[in-house]
Order: sequence, then C-alpha cells, then structure tokens
Amino acid sequence: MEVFFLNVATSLNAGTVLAIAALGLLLNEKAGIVNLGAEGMMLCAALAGFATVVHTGSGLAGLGAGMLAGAALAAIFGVLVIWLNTNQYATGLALSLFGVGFSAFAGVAYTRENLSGKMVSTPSIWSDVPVIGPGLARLDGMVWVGLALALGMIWFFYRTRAGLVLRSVGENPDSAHALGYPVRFIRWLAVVAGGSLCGLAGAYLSTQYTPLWTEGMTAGRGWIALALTTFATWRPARVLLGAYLFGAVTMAQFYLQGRGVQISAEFLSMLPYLATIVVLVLISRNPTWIRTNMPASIGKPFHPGA
Amino acid sequence: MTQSTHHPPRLQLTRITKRYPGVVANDDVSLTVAPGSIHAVLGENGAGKSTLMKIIYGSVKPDDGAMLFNGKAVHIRNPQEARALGIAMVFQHFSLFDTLTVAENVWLGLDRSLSLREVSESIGLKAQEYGLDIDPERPVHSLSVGEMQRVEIIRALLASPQLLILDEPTSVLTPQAVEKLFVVLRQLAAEGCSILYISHKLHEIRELCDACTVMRGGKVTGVCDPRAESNASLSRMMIGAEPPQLNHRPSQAGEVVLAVQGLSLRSDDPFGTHLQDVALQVRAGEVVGIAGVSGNGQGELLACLSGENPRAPAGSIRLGGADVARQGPGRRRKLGLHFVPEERLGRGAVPTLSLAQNLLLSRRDAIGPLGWLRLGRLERQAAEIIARFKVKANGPGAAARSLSGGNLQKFIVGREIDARPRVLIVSQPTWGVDVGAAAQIRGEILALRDAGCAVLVVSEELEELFEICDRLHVIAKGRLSPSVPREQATVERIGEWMSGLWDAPQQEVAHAAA
Amino acid sequence: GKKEEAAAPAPAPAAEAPQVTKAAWVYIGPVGDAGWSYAHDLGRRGVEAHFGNQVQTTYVESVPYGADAERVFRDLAQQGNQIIFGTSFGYMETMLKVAEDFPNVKFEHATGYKTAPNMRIYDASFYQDTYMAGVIAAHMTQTGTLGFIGSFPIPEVLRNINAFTLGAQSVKPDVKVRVVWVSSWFDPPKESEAAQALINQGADVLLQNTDSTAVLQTAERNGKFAFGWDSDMSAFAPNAHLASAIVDWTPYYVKSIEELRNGTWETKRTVWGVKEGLNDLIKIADFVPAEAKAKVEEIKAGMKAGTFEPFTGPIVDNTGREVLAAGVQADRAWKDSVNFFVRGIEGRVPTGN
Amino acid sequence: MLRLEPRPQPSPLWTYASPVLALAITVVIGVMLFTALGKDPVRGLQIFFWEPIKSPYAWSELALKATPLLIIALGLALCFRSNVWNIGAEGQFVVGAIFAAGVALSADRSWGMLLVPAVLLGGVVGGMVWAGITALLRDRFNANEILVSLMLVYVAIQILNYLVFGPWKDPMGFNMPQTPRFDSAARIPRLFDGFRVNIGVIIALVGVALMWLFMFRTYAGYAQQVGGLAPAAARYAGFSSRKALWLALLVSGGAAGLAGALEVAGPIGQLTPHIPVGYGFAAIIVAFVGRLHPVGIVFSAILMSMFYIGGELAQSRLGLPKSINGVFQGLLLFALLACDTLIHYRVVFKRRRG
Ligand SMILES: Nc1ncnc2c1ncn2[C@@H]1O[C@H](COP(=O)(O)OP(=O)(O)OP(=O)(O)O)[C@@H](O)[C@H]1O
Ligand SMILES: Nc1ncnc2c1ncn2[C@@H]1O[C@H](COP(=O)(O)OP(=O)(O)OP(=O)(O)O)[C@@H](O)[C@H]1O
Ligand SMILES: [Mg+2]
Ligand SMILES: [Mg+2]
Repeated sequence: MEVFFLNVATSLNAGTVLAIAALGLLLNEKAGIVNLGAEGMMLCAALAGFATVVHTGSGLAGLGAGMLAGAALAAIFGVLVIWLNTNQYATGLALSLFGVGFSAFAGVAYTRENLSGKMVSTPSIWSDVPVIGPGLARLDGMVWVGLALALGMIWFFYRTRAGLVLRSVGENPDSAHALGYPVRFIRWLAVVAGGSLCGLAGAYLSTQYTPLWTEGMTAGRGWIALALTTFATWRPARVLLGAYLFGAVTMAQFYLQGRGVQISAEFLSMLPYLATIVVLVLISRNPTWIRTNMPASIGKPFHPGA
Repeated sequence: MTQSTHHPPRLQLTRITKRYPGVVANDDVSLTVAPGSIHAVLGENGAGKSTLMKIIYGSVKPDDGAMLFNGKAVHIRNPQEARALGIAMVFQHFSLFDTLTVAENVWLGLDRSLSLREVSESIGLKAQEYGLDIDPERPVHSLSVGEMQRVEIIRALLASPQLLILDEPTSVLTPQAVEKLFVVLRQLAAEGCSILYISHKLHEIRELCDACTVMRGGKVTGVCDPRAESNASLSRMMIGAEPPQLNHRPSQAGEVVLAVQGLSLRSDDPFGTHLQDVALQVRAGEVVGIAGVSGNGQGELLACLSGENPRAPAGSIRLGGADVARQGPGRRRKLGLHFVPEERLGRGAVPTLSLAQNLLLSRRDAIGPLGWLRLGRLERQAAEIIARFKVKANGPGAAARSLSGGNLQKFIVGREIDARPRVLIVSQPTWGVDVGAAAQIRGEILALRDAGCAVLVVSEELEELFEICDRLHVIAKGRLSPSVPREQATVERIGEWMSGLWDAPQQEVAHAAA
Repeated sequence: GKKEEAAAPAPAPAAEAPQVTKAAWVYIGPVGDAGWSYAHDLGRRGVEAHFGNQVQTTYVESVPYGADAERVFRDLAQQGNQIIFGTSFGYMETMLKVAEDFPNVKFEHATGYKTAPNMRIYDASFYQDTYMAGVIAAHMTQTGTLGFIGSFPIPEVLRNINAFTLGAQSVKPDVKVRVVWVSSWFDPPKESEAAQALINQGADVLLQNTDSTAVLQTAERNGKFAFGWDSDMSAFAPNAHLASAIVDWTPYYVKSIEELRNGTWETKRTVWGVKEGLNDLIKIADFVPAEAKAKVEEIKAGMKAGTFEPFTGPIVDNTGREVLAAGVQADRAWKDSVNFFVRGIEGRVPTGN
Repeated sequence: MLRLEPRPQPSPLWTYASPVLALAITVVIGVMLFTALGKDPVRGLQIFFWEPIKSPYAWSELALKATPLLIIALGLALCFRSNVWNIGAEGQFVVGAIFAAGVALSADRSWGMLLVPAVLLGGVVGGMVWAGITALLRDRFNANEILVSLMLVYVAIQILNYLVFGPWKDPMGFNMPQTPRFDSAARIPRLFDGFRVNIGVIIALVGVALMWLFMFRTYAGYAQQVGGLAPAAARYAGFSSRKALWLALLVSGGAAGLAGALEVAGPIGQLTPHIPVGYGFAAIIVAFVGRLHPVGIVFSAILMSMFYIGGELAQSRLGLPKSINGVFQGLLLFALLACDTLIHYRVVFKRRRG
C-alpha cells in the first residue's frame, strides 16, 4: 500500500511539470492564441531559473526568474502575433527553435553546476504518518502549487468577470472589441501570463524536479503540455487530471520494466505518446464537445476594424 | 430639427471626418439629436452610417471633428467612456458570444460592478418592463436571431442610456417583430431617452422617427422631418435619384429543373438549424424567392443545394431529373447548377487571389489536358467578364479583396451568369451594393430568367423579392412554407409566415392579410 | 578523391617531429554533459596540461553520427590535425572512410572494433568499477534489492550490470537487481523518473549507465544511495553518494600522443582498466563500512596486479544456463558478446536475439 | 507614434526585400553577439558566409547538407499552403529511412539497376505511411494534426531504436545498435568522384521544378492551395478538403521519407539510432524562410545549411558552442516573420490625438 502511494506521489510530481505548463497554455488558448513555443520558453526558463539559483542560492528566486524568462519570451511572441499579425503557428515554432538553440548556447557555463548545496531541503512533516506518509513526503511543493493554479484558474474563468472577459476575447474578439474591450492587450496579457507559467514549469524542472541544467532537458514536455489542452477540452480540472494521468503513464513504463514485464523498453517509451494520440482521437471524435468547449477564435488572427 | 430652449441638444456632432485607405467614410458630418427624439440616419449601403455611430460610441476614432453631449464637449476614447456618459449601442452585426449565457453576455456589456446574479435579476425586471421576454440562463447559441437582438437591446437598456443607438435593427426581424420593437422604442423615447435609428428603409423611418439626417457617400445630404416627406423625396436625398424601376414581365415557366423533396437534415454545427422536410420546385424561366429572417436555415439549405454539404438524403434534390443530393459542387456545376453565395470574400472569392484566378473556383474553361492551366485564356475570360458586367477593377490581375463590395459582387454574379447555367441560385444578391449596381444585378437575373434559366433567390429584403420573384417561399426554423405567387403575396402575410405560422388555419391568414 | 583535400594544407612535415602537435577530439554529446563526453574532454585538458604549448588541441562537440560526422572529421584532418580522436562508437565507419583519404593523419576510435593502418581503437573497462560498486551496494542495502538504470542493452552495458550483480552477490548471495532501461545515454528527467520508479519498488542502492547526475540526486532526495558515473559526482549528493565509477582518459591520450610524437604509433586495440589507471572507483563515502572498503581495496589490488577478474566461472545466467564454466576467466571475446543477465537480475534482456 | 497602416495591395517590393532585411537583421545581431563574446566579428561572418562556399569541395558539402532540408521543406511548403500543419516531418523522415533500410537490407545484387530506385521508393512509401496515420486520424476522427504528427515523431524514433537494438541488429557488429552496412549497389550514387554530393541533389532540384509546376500551373495545385487561403471558398468550389489533407500529408510525408532514404543510403550507409538529427524540424524554418515557394526554399535551404556548417566551423575555429546555429536559425525566422508585416502594412508616423 505504501508503495502504491509512493507511486501516486511520484506520478503527481511527474505530472506537475506538465500541468503547470499546460495551464499556462490553456490561459493563452482561452484568449484565442496558440503558442507552439512552449518548449522553447520552458527551456529558457529552466536555464534562467537554474542560473539564478546558482548565483543567489534561493529556490524562490529561481522560480521567479523562470517565470520572468517565460514571460519575456511570451511577450515578444505576443507582440509579433497580436500586433504584427504573424502566423501563430510559424511564430510559435520559431520561438521553440530559438529557445532550444539559445538556451543551449547560453547555458554552456552552467552544465557542470550543482545545486545540491544551495537548495535547502526541509524535512517533511508527513514522513511519520503511516501508509500515506512516505507518499506525501515525496510530493514536491510544486504539486500543491499546480493544484492551486488549477483551482485558481477554475475560479478565475468561471467565477470572475475578468475571466469572463478573457473567455469572451477568445470566443469572439470582434464582439469584445465592439464592446470596447482592449482585445489585443487582453490577449497579450494572457500570452504573457501563460508564458510565465510555462516558465514556472521549466524552472521547476531544472531547479527541483531534476536539479541540474542540460540542454534540451525538457525533452518534449512543452509539446505534450500543448497536447494536454486539447486533450482536456480546455477545462482546467481536466488539464490537471490529464497531466497526472500522463505522469502516471510515464512512471508506469519504468515501473513495469522494474517488475520485469517483458515488453521492449522502446515500446514502453512510446506509451506516453501513444496515449496522447489515443486520447486526442477519442475527444476529437465528438465535434459538439469540441465546439462547445473550444475557444472559437483559437489560432485565428484578429484585426480590429479601426 | 429640434429647438428645445431649455435643454441643450442630447448630442451634437460637428464636422466629423473619418478616412480609410481609399475611402472617406465620413466627410464633414454634422448632426444634432434632441432629448427624447427618435432621430433617423438614413443612407445607402456604404454611406458611412455605421462609421459615424461607431465614432459616437468611441469604437472608432475620428480624424477630425468635435462632439458635444448634453452641451458639454466630450472626447470619447472607447465604448466604456461612452457607456459611462449614457450612450448605448446595438450593433449592426451582433456583438454576442455564442457559448456564453444571456446573463453573461449582458454582464460583459455593463461597466457597473454588478454581480452576475444581480445582472440576471435586472434582466428579468427590464424584460418585464418592456415586454422583452428572455431567459437569462440560456446560452446565446440556442436563441433565434430575434431573441439575440432582444439580448442586445436589454443589454443597452440596462445601462440606462440617455442616447440609444440602433444600427439597422430591423434587418433581422419579421415585420411583426419590427412593430413590437417600435412600441419599445416609442416607450423609451417617451421616457426621455434619445434614439439614433439607422436604416435605409424609408417606410420604417417615416413611421417611427421625428427627425432624419440623410447621408450619401460619407456626406450629409439633407436633414428633414421624415413625417413630412414622401418616399420619393427621401429617396432623392439618399441616392440622388428615384430608384430605377425594373420592368418585370410575367414569366414563361417551363419544365421543372430543380426539385427538392423531403429534404431533412440535422446540422453539423451544434448551434445550427436543422432542416425539416423542405420541398420546392424551380422551373425553367422563373425566379423563385425564399424570404425569411436570417438564421432560420437559409445557410443550411443553400449548402445542400449547392453541394457544399453533400449529405442531404439521397433523392431529395433532383437536377433535371438526376439525383444530385449526394454530389459535390463540381458535379452539380457540370449539370448546370451555379451558385452565388452571400459571403463574397472568403467564399465566393479568395481574397488574396486575382480575379482571373478566382474564375477557377467555379469555371473550368481555361483548364487544359492533365489539369494544365492556360493562364492567357484565363485572363482573357476574366477581362471579358469585367467588361461585360462593368466591374470597376484594376484588370484581371487585381486581387479580389482590392475590389469594393459591390464590384466584387458584380464580378461573382457575372462569373456565374457567364457560365450560362440551367439553374442559378443566388443568396442575398444585392447586400451592401449601391443602387445602381443592385439594379444592374437584378436586371441581369431577370435577363437570365428570360433566357430560360431557373433562378432561386434567397434574400432577407422583402422589397427585393417582391421586385424580382415570380413565386415566393418563406423559410422559418428550418421549415419551408408552400409557395405563393408574387401577386398574392403581401408584406403582412409573408411577415406572418416568417414566424413559421403558415400551417395556421387558412382563414386566419386571410384575415390577417385583409 | 584523395588528391585535393590531402594535397591542401595537409601536414606534410608531420614526420620530422614538429614543435607543435595538433590533436583534435570529436564528441557525441555536449562537453557539459558531466558524463562520457565530459570525461573525454577532461582527458583532452589533461593532454594540454601535460604537454603545455607543444600540443594544440581542438574539439567539436555534439557531432551526430552520419553525414555530419564525416564532414567534421574531414575538416579537422584538413585543418592540419595530426591525430584525431573519435570518442563514440558510431563514428567507426566514418573514421575508416576518412582515414583512408588522409593516410598521414592518425585516427583513434573509442569503443569500436575496426582498424586501419592509420586507425586504431581503445576502450575502458567499466565493469571493473561496477563490480566494486556492487560490493559496496551489497553492504549498504537494507532491502536486498538494488536498482540499475540502463541506457541501451548493448554488451558493454550488460557487462556492467552483470558485474555489478556479481560484485554484490560476492557479499550477499541472495541480492536482487532490478533493471530499468531509459533508451538514452543522457536524459536527466527520464533518468530521475526511472530511478524514482526503482526506489518506489524497494531498490535502495542505485547504479546507472547513463551520464547525468539525476540518479544520484533522486537517491539523495529519497534518502537512498547511489553512485556517480563517469566523473566524480560526490558534490551532487553528499548523503547519497557512495562512490564514483570514473574513467580518466588522460593516461591513454598522453601515451598515444607521445607515441605519435616519437614515431612509435602503431595500429592495435587497447583496452585499459583499473590496472592502467584508466578506470577507478573513487571517493568512497566515509559512512561506508570499513569492511566494505577493505574488500574493495583488496579487489582493486587484485585488478591492478592482473590477478582478479570479475567474470570468473562458474557464472549462470538468470534462466539457469551456465555461461562460463567453473574456474574459467572470461576472455575478451566472451566479454564482447555478453547478451544475458546473470542470476539475480529480474527479467530478460530486452529485444535480445 | 509608430503605427501600422494596412496597404490596399500587398507590396511587391517588400515581398522580396523582407527576406533580405531579415537576413541583414540576423547578421547585425550576429555581429553584436560575436563582439559581445570577444570574437572577431569579421572572422565570424567569414566562417558562416564564406567558408561554406569557398571551394568546390565546400559546395559539395553544402549541397549534401541542403538536400534533405530542401526535399523535406518542399513537401512541407505544399502542406502549409494547404493549411495542413504537419510538424512531424522528423518522424516521417525516420520511417522513410527505416523502410529504405528494409529494402536495402533485404534486396540483393540481382536487382541490379533497380535497387537504388527501390530503396528510394521504400523511403517514399515509409514517409507516406507515417504521414498517412496523421491524415487518417485527422480525416476520420478530426484529431489535431499538429499534435498527432508531433507525437508520432517520438513513436517513430522508438521504432527505429527497437529495430536497431533488436531484430535488425548487425549479427557481426559486436551487438552494437546498428544494422549491417548496405551493399554498395544499394547506395545512392555520387555525382563526382571525390565529392560526397550525390544524385539526391538532382532529385531535389527536379522536385523543385515539379513542385513549382504543380503549385502554379495545374488545376490540382490550385485546388490544393485554395483550401489554405480560404477554406469556405474551397468548399464553395467543390475542392475536397479531405483530398487536400491527404495529398498534403502524403506528399510531405513522401518527401520526408525520400530524404530519409537518401540520408541512410547516402552518406550514412546503414541504419543507426542516430538517423534523426532534426532535419524535419529545421525544414519547417526552411519552408517558411523560403516563404513556401519552391524556388525560395532552394535559397533558404542553402542559407540554413550555411548556418549548420558555419556552426560546426565556429566551434573548431573560434571555440564557440555549436548551438549558436540554433540561435541564428531562430533569429532569422523571427526576423523574417516580423519583416513580412511590411508586405501587408506600412509603417506611418502619427501623432496621438489629444
Ligand atoms: N475598418 C474599415 N477599413 C476600411 N474601410 C472601412 C472600414 N470600415 C468601413 N469602411 C468603409 O467606410 C465606408 C462606410 O462604411 P459604413 O460601414 O459606415 O457604411 P454604412 O453606411 O453603415 O453601410 P451599410 O448600410 O452597408 O451598413 C464604406 O466604404 C466602408 O467600406
Ligand atoms: N477593410 C478594408 N481594408 C482595406 N481596404 C478596404 C477595406 N474596406 C474597403 N476597402 C477599400 O475601400 C474601397 C471602397 O470599398 P467599399 O467596400 O467601401 O466600397 P463601397 O463604397 O461600399 O462600394 P460598393 O457600393 O461597391 O460596395 C475599395 O477600394 C476597397 O478596397
Ligand atoms: Mg460597400
Ligand atoms: Mg452599417
């Protein structure tokens, strides 16, 4: 039983990187913008966060720096896409490719750095609780942050006026513009906020989840986070659930291997990706579901008439 | 004009000018609205009415000019400021959000910090006060177009406006609903709210308004009291001439070319209209019209007829005897069915491609063996159409989107007429087209009819349908009425049918018509 | 196509003992990976330190196998490098081809098996390290289950897993080893996830054949133990780090360049290990019991003297088949063709033939 | 205040000037970067823009590097023009390589002259099969092609690993993860003795010509692109969006597969786990920088290859990290996207109204 909770806990940890990034992307997409640059933002943020911890020794500062880096890249992306009307997909891809290259380039000096002395690890209060204690103790603090973010986002989208405005901008920017909302600015804010969450996820990865910096260390997580928003039909709670499920599949492949299950490692490694495809297919089959949940203007440029 | 001695005018615009690349939308426009007055702004499509209203509402910034509200100079930078001043607007194209509820939609248009629950409550109150019944919890996509407009109006009223702007509110309403709206507007005006009422329908303005500013080509061409004017005099101010008369000779209907029978189809779009057992026939040499308020299934029916939606039940659509229900547009075109959609840019034409390239959407004359394109021939063909239909364009190489709406419409209609179709289906043939071009297009349609083509016209403009059709159907909620010959059609009767009431006992209809 | 490139700025006067020798390294990964490529780069820097300005070194990192590799090797040869080290298995065919076109340049290929008149091969013996690590692991485990994070099931890695198991069994015969493959030499988050999965299943001492510090860090966070790999990783996990299995290529590189400089360079295969100071298990943690340390020292001494061989029969694989008869010491060919797990390892070698 | 004002017509001048300006911006940033890193900027530029073209041998290397990028980007250009967002060309490249290797390994010399065409065909089929999965899921289940094609990249790489670590492993190869080397009869013939450039470059140039003819001179090509420009107009015309989807994915998949075949049977000569090196992703930039025009793509593929080769040279000559080429590639695409705004808008100075 203890093992079960340990596995749950580590799956939640694994899912949280994805969850935070995907929630950020959800924020973008609710406002009508698709940012394919998640991978690039996460990597640059991972580097920024890591470097900050190296220099300051503060884990919080690292997370903050990651958020700033993500936000800064997203801000540039936002200006290009929202004001210069560049193609969202192409610009996002450019951001991804640039982010991968730039973080590798700028991160050379940090590849041998070590955070272990710099991050204070607090002994968990949970360790002594029977059965679920070890599991709880293994949960990263960011799991709670991810949870809080999802809950906060549900509240924001469905209980606040600002959230309603954001959704309306993603639903029909022309109407929102006619009603006098600064559509482009709102979209830009959403993009920047989403970028900062991707940044948070990246910094979490490099400063806590695997506290080291190596180029390309996100290894496709940004792309999976993108898939998660569709997977979740743009619902925060489902994003969280999907991310945890994904974390569980990721951990399951190693778990099965360790148990000596006779499936090729290669096939187990495919599992998360195949799972994504299967779920995408399952949810996309129902156009009504997609139509009622998908922000209607997603991916489409908005030109205000005036 | 108003000459209230005690109160300053509610709104006074002086020398407003707004230029867009290539057009001056408002040229030195001045306008005065008295408190409690229903003031019409009359003008043809493209005259600059909407632009002027958007300037008042703050969503468009003028290049020049000044504005006084209740006697004080104001600079309205955005709609929020306009609403704060007490200006509310119902847009020509609704500014609603499909997936949100009525209450949320209203909430988005209010600036005061009400909670959603309070908004729902006040919707109920306003609805009662003005007889505009609506359920605040319903999602907007489940509403009919008339109901959507009700939402827009309630939203405007909840802001307790001193000036309410309505931009062509009646184009989406049945004649009966128009009457109801007028009751509400008169009640509002009596309460002291000024109303700016935009339309290009003369009779409405004469019935409702107590003042009228007429615009043409961005300029004010006259200010008058519409109650004292005739249709002809208003029309002269609006278009500089009386509307050209079409001589409509009785038709020589031949055999049935297009026959629709038992066409029922659930819409793909969860927010769309489902077609129910639609039946109609179009004969060679006649023009059949379909009237109805938009959003009642016109789009779905046209997609089935054109072949853009080839999922109609087998056998439900016959073209000269052949079952085409499940065939695509290309096959139908080969059988002689051509279609002019209502959206010109993006559907009838690819905006970024040249006119010549746009010919290829529906014409295959310049395609050689193996699909090889004969570009020279394509250009010549486009040039011929441009010349024949008097399209103002920078030659066959001009991009479709560089044309004005009316000229592009002439090109598209020309492209289809030039194909010498057996059946021509036209949706909204003269939307946003100036009077001259509209007359030309209607004339071409009649000429085609006289040459033996079967023509089906779908339009929201009753006047237009009465002018060119031999028989009329009405579409409502996905159902199609039986046809009436034009001679027997009256505005009242068609209006009644627009609400789907043709099944009602015959004498009642007759009574209503009487 | 030998004419043009070879004729160009090729180092014709190389024979007459030049003042400055130019040497180049080609790495498969980034030098910062803290693992394989990093270790080779330490060797390169060792060469610089040893020869001072008599040797000028160059390196190109992250060179993928295939079309790009050939261009890089050719370019390095044309730039006048007299010796070029290709530090990854996948460069073998490329180097053979380029070596043919540049007969005056010496090529050295790590871990391969093909040679040419001007190309030879060299390798290390990590299994000696993992055997010693196994001894320590057996002393430290409380659950009796060890974990191994493998990259790919190739003979070299299987050898390391088997030696690790045998070493542990020499102390506790009933020790179990669980293996998880990550299909990568270097993927820190994945390595960390794999390590976590093993820990969740009860493994409390981990070893990996992958290059990052992620496994150690994961062990540290879970209060378990692990080893460093390829370089001294003790700083990354002060509490979890038991020892680091390292390779120091410097002695080989220095020797090789010396041979080149004094003209004794010849084609052969060199496999060095603990004996030659190439491999070592270093930085054994203070809290490791003295008895374990003593045993490791004893084994190390045996290896240095050439008397101790980890793969000495009887060895039985985990299906019960005897793969090495009692008393027999494994030879090179045996070690090159390992494709089984020894008894005590759970599961079967994946996609094995 | 600076404002963008839409032009009534797209500017023909900027259509051509924008890539030049984008390159200039990239170069300027590059010079600043070199200076900041304490490297001689002139030398830096020389390494990126002169060394890769200074000799026939360098040209051969440049062409060899550009060939797969060019071929993949050609297919992607058609795809993107059709509004089909295949970003999984990398996976199609890998599967193409696998199929080609399958043919090369199972065929023998008796196939004679047919062997090389068969290998190439194998690659094309492999790429098509892989892209076909995306097309199928999109067509039947409406699954987003961006995400599906991308996920399939990872799946393809694992299949490759499975094969080279498992059933296709060279029995004589000391258990190392690679197939035997292909028979020389199955290898792509080189164009000149002593140069690595092979007939792939001819195939690519023929592909450019064919793609140009298809896009701009045939009805099918026209129909294919209308869906990308105005989906409703394509429906109106009766151009099947399903057909366009399938054609776009099969052509781009086939092209990527062909590139994979040319790579394994060309300079590499055997299947190894290291076949995927990111050409499929880089080709996306190539396609955009070449503004989805077959001729433009030739130039952008060459430019991108110069960045790649320059990046390597910058490492061995200047000691700069190789990833600098990724920085340049990303910058170039960013700059181009931004500069392209000038085609549709003009920048005007306007004073804000009070
Ligand atoms: N955002 C814009 N950019 C460029 N031109 C515009 C824009 N908005 C309006 N115009 C042009 O300004 C002119 C006036 O348009 P406006 O919408 O005010 O006319 P209208 O009188 O409301 O016509 P309608 O009866 O069709 O609604 C038209 O020529 C129109 O094309
Ligand atoms: N949104 C727009 N962006 C750029 N140019 C526009 C836009 N709208 C209109 N134009 C340009 O303004 C000019 C006038 O177009 P508009 O549609 O206003 O004509 P119009 O006066 O309504 O004529 P018509 O009666 O034929 O519709 C055209 O040359 C058109 O290219
Ligand atoms: Mg117009
Ligand atoms: Mg208007």
